Amino acid sequence: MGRKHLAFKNDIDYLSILDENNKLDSELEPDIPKEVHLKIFRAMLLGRKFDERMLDLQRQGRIGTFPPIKGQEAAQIGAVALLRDSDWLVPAFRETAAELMRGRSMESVLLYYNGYNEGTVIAENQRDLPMAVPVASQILHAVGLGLAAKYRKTDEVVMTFFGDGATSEGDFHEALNCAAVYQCAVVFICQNNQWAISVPLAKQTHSETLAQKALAYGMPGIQVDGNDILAVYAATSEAVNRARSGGGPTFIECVTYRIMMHTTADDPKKYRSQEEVELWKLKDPLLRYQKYLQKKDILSESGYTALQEEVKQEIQTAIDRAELRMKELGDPLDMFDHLYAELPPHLQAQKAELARELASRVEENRHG
Amino acid sequence: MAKMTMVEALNLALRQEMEKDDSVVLLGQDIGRDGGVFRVTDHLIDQFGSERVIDTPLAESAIVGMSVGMAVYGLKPVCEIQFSGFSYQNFHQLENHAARMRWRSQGRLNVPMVMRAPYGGGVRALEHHSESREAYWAHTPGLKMVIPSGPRNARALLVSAIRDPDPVIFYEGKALYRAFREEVPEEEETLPLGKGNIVRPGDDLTIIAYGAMLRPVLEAAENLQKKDKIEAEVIDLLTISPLDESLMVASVKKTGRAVVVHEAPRSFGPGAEIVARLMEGAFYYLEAPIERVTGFDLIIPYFSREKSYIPSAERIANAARKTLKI
Amino acid sequence: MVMGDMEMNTDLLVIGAGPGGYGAAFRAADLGLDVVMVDPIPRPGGVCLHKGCIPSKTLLHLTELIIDARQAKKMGITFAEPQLDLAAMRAWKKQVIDSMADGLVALAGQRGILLIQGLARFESSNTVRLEGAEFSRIHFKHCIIATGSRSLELPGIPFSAGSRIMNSAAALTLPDIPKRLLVVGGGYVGLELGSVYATLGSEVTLLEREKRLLAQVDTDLVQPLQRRLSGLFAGIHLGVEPDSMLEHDEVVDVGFKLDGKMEQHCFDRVLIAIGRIPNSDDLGLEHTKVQLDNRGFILINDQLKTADEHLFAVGDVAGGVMLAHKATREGRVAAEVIGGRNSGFDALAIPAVVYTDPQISWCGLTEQQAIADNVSYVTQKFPWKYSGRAQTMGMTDGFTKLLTEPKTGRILGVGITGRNAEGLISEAALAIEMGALAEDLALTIHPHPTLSETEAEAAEIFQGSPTHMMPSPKNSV
Amino acid sequence: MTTSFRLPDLGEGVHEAEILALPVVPGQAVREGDVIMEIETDKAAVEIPSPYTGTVSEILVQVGDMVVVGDVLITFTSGAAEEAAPSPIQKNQPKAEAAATGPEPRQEQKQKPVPASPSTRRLARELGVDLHEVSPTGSGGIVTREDIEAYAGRKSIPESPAETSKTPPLAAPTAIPPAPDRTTLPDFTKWGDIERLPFRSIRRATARQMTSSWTQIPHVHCQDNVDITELEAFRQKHKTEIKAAGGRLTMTLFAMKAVATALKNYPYFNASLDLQTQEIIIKHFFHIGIAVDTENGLMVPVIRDVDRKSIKELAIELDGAIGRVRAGTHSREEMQGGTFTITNAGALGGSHFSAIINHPEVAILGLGQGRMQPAVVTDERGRHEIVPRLIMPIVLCFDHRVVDGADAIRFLRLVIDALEDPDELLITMI
Repeated sequence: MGRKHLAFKNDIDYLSILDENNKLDSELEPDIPKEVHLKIFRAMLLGRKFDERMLDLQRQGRIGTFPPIKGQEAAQIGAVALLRDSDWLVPAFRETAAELMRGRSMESVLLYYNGYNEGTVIAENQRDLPMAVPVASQILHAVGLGLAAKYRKTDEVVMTFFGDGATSEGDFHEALNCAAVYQCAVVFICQNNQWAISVPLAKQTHSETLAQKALAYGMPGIQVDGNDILAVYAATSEAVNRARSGGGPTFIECVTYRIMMHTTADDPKKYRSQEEVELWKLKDPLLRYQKYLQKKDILSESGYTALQEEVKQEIQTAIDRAELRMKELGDPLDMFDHLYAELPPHLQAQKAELARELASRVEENRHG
Repeated sequence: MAKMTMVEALNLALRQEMEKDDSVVLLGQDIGRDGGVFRVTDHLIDQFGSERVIDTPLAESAIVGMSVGMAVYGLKPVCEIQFSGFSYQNFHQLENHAARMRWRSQGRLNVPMVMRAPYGGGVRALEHHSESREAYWAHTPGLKMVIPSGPRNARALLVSAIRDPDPVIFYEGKALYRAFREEVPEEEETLPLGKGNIVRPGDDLTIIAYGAMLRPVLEAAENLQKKDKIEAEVIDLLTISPLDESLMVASVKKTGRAVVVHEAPRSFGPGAEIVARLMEGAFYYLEAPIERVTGFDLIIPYFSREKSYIPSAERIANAARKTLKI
Repeated sequence: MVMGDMEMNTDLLVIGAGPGGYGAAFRAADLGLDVVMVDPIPRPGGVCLHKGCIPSKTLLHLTELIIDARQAKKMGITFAEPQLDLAAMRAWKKQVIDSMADGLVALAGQRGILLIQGLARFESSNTVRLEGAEFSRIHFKHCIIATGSRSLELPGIPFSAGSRIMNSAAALTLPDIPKRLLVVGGGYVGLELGSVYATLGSEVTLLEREKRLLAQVDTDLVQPLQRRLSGLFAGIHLGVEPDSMLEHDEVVDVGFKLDGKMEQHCFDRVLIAIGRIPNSDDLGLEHTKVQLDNRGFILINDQLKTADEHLFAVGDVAGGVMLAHKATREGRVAAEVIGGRNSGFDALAIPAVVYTDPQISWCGLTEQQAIADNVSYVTQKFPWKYSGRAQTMGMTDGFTKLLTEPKTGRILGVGITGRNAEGLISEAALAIEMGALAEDLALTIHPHPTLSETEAEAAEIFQGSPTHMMPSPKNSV
Repeated sequence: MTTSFRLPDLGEGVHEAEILALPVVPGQAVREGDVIMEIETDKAAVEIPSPYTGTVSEILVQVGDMVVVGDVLITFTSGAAEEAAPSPIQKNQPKAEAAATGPEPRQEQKQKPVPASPSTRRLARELGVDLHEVSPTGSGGIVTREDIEAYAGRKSIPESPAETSKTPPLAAPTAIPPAPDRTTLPDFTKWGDIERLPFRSIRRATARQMTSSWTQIPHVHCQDNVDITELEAFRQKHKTEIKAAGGRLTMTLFAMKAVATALKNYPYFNASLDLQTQEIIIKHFFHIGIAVDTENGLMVPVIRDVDRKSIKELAIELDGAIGRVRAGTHSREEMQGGTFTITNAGALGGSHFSAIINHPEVAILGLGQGRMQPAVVTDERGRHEIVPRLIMPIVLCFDHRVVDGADAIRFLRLVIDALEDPDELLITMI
């Protein structure tokens, strides 16, 4: 009888190692080999540069609508950096940087945002799922993969991404609940970028943090400075190790910011102040990391310039290849491929129907 | 051969497929210890353990969403939604993912899963437990929609559905679960998806139906023969999507008359598509307008009135007579 | 089932899985019908297997061993007094029942018969509603009602589990060996179970309201048994029935009149065996066209069909002699009629056996029935004291009796009292069914020395010259 | 107890009848054999004698009703236990089921059991034999298996329901399902007065018979002409003496004799096709049916053993038969058993026509009216000239499943030759 405070086996921590003023908590500083640092930095840089370039292409009408990732590089790369090839990545739709690091080609990204099915193809060696647009629906696939991996008794880890808006979805709840119930190896990475299109976090949830939601599912949860690559890396490596060793799922809230618009079709000025954006620009993850690496002599001035040039080139080649590929692609009849393992009779008929129509169009063009 | 109810036959199919292929796993609510509320998975947990016969939290979206993940991983999940009336909570998982994964990944990934769900009325169940909404799934590109009509074909079709490389929605008529028994061979039997059956040959008209409607249809056919000397050809579709168009068209070309029967509401129901296909394929052979005998465009009423809602042998026979009057 | 009613359709529904029910179900399945059998007891066998014939015969076999062992004393072999281990005896009995019940389950399964545990009540001439089963309703083309019968209670004294006032089923569970047991009812159940308990050490008193035991059996057949029982039982009171019965924790007080004056007696247990009533009252038969007679038996014709064309009734619930083997035959006939065969129940001789020591068995015409229907007959009696085999066993107080047609000598009925009468009666039944003459029986060579000879010798009496006794002058030839 | 009298199976595929008269009334006492009703079947009008002695308790039909075999027509109160119609028919008749009341008491006490072994009793039951009727040959009056079989042999027993239900009576007209009539008739009264008459008995029988024949049999027709100038002369010469003898000497008679001869030469025309057993049944008797037009409609009396009778005998017999069918006093038997049919439209003035085979026969011969026509005749010296001759159209319609055209031509040739040359005819007659 009576009333007493209930203690839970998990608490919610906030983790920041390298703050916006580049103050470093060397106690917590993760021990990351030089080459890994460079790999991470390169991935972040590529993500940033590719994002910027795509915006130009979009403005030039060379690609369609796409969701920029600018500002979330650390929150993505810091997490996927810990995955092995045998692990699984289940992204939402604003994790381009992460996908590229996992091996998705920039062409595929360009093809996708140019309206080609070929843009969601997953490379043969890659164990990832294609990006998922319906918010939060993909989180359950991660749990399914985790459950399967558990049934097959492997040490594979599944990492899934979603935004702050997704935490309001039923699938988010069902996924975290099931993952905890089955204790499968899933790491939930929430990209809390403060905005779900026009809805700010305050209107998305009344919780002080998103991380605390983990408590309800009986799984460890942590909030990290999502623009602090070291914090994201440290928190994720803890989660990944736990998962890999059979310790079950973890929920990581990366506090970051969507510097750009929701998609290129969106105008944020309509719902948020420029001051807020400017404030966050000061917390830029890439710059912060760059300074850190330079201070640690991992990245030299000249090295940085070279790297920029290299990345720029890489992007250009990708764009050229993509545009070349697009010329080859685009036989409308391809839309009938891969719906079923075998095309059923009624679809064969419909495909033939379209083929006839296209043929006649060609005729018309020839005659007039 | 042993005589089995549809419940026992489905159980046999699941057991044998699980014995043959360790990538087959089951998940759903109450399917473990309880053996499913209709006992379709009875005792499977004893044989295969809780890692393969997985009791899930009460979360339809999770059941299907996790199945998608497991299927992508390379397993063959067979999930049970306790009643099809609750499968709308996992609609997006089927529509947005299960149905599209192969297409989105250009064949690199596929979802060889089966979603089993009891459907239909006639068992005096409470509300939300008697719907027939197969049209939703038949309307979704990328899914296959299968509805058996008896123990033997239920077993054979479920085996095929499990082995099919694409996602299959498998509706089981509640009214059929224990309605009658049939000889079901112990040795493996499969039926091709997308192929219907002529269960009763005839020359005067064609009655097209599936699932629980087969029983009233066959009863009607008997009466037509006895009372009116009318020989009705009865087609059991077995698969709603993809439709066995050639079978239906060939039959109607022969008989010149058709009645389409389903329990689902009429407007935009499977009958609408079936009739359209017949118009496209057999228009010049028709001697009378095609009749539809279906549920009304209503929510299926609570069970005190359901008998009047569900097509009866009499309604079916009258529709047949009507087509023959012309 | 959590939601809704599960319904099932079948050609033939059999209600009751006793000898009548499973007899019918098995035959029907063999004729290709789709059969479902419903019974509240999980495994087939009914009262006969689970709380009737089989358990009682198991116990009677044990007591027969005791009797023989005692008998052996005057033949020169003395056994020690038997040690009773009731638990072991119950286990033995259970094992016998289990092996038979499992056998029936297997036979049903191999025939594709669906066994459902539950209570069925008619909703109409084509449907029953089930209680306590996975199914809620069964639609059938035909139904065979084989619900059997239950022990009759004394007015105002209902049977209850654990009560000291027992019915035969309770007595067969062998709760203990009461010091003083009162058996109410001098029918075969009372006599058989009375003998069991008496032989196992109870002091048995028997009340029978009639002036004689085994009212339906010819008196001469009962005599030897009555002599034996008057030694075995503490008291046999004929024309007496209990006037009061009061159960206490330890004992039962029973009041009854002996030669006009009321007496109070105290017993440790009481067995009520005053007959059986048909289980036709709780079946929802009011929803069908079935007609009952004034005692609740279902009216049927010789094809076992009731007044309702869809419904048949067999066994105890359909009246006639309440015996398992009669029920089984009726079940098979009903199944054949439903299967489209032109079958009918026309048995001339339904053998009956009382498994006491000595045993009594009879079939076909009895003398009292012959007199009642004034059928002309002559009897031939062969006393077992002339039988070599009976002598060797020291079982000489018994006899074999034929009832024959005076002119032709056609065998109309046979009655036997003595050891192993159960085995001897079948030959008699065959003879009657075949329309055999006494001569046929006499001319059929019987092995010597066996008790079966007594039947042949009785037949020879009709011929006028039995081998092992002197012919009576009047009908010698 | 009450006993119901059902329309008995009159055989020959007769399955329904029209009530013509009901001479009895409820309450009336009848003795076995008394006429209790008059009915008309497809084949003939028949008087039905009472199978029981008792009192008429209820009459369930009226004059003019169409009743089906097994229908309950009259109920009697009597001691009779046995029912009139054999059980198989009751089974097929729902009405009969309805009429059946509660279960009768068990037989046991009814009568003293007849000594017979259980298997013998089972056989008796299945053959529908009442043991009490069987005279026993076994020792001490026991009924043996043989006794039952012998008895069953004498009285033809219906099969047990199990079997009958298996084999549908293919030969019976009912076996051919009339194609569902999908045409609803217009309302004729819009254009004038109409009258609706019952479509029954002989009219309906004819319709059914013709439909079945026409739909089942691939008909082929061979048309030809016969020069009957000589035959007609012969007929004129002899008709008076035949008339004196009480017959009429018609062309039909000559045709009958000619056909009988042809049938002997071509037995496949004297056959029936058994589809069930996939056999052709050749008949070794020559009973020829003659189509007769009566006011009730078409009737076909059968003249037996045409091959063995003289023209005179036939003339008398045929005339009698025609008289009876027109008066409706003929018996059912004389309408049955035909192997071939002749229809003569000549008397009515018809010339060329085709005929429908009288199923289950396989051929029919039609005669038209003989008319004087110009004909080319060639004399022995080979000179042709046109002379008036009496020419009769003739048509042979046959079942092409059983016989072929060539044989048909030969058959017809034989008939024609016989008719064209009376001497030839007379010779073949002998």
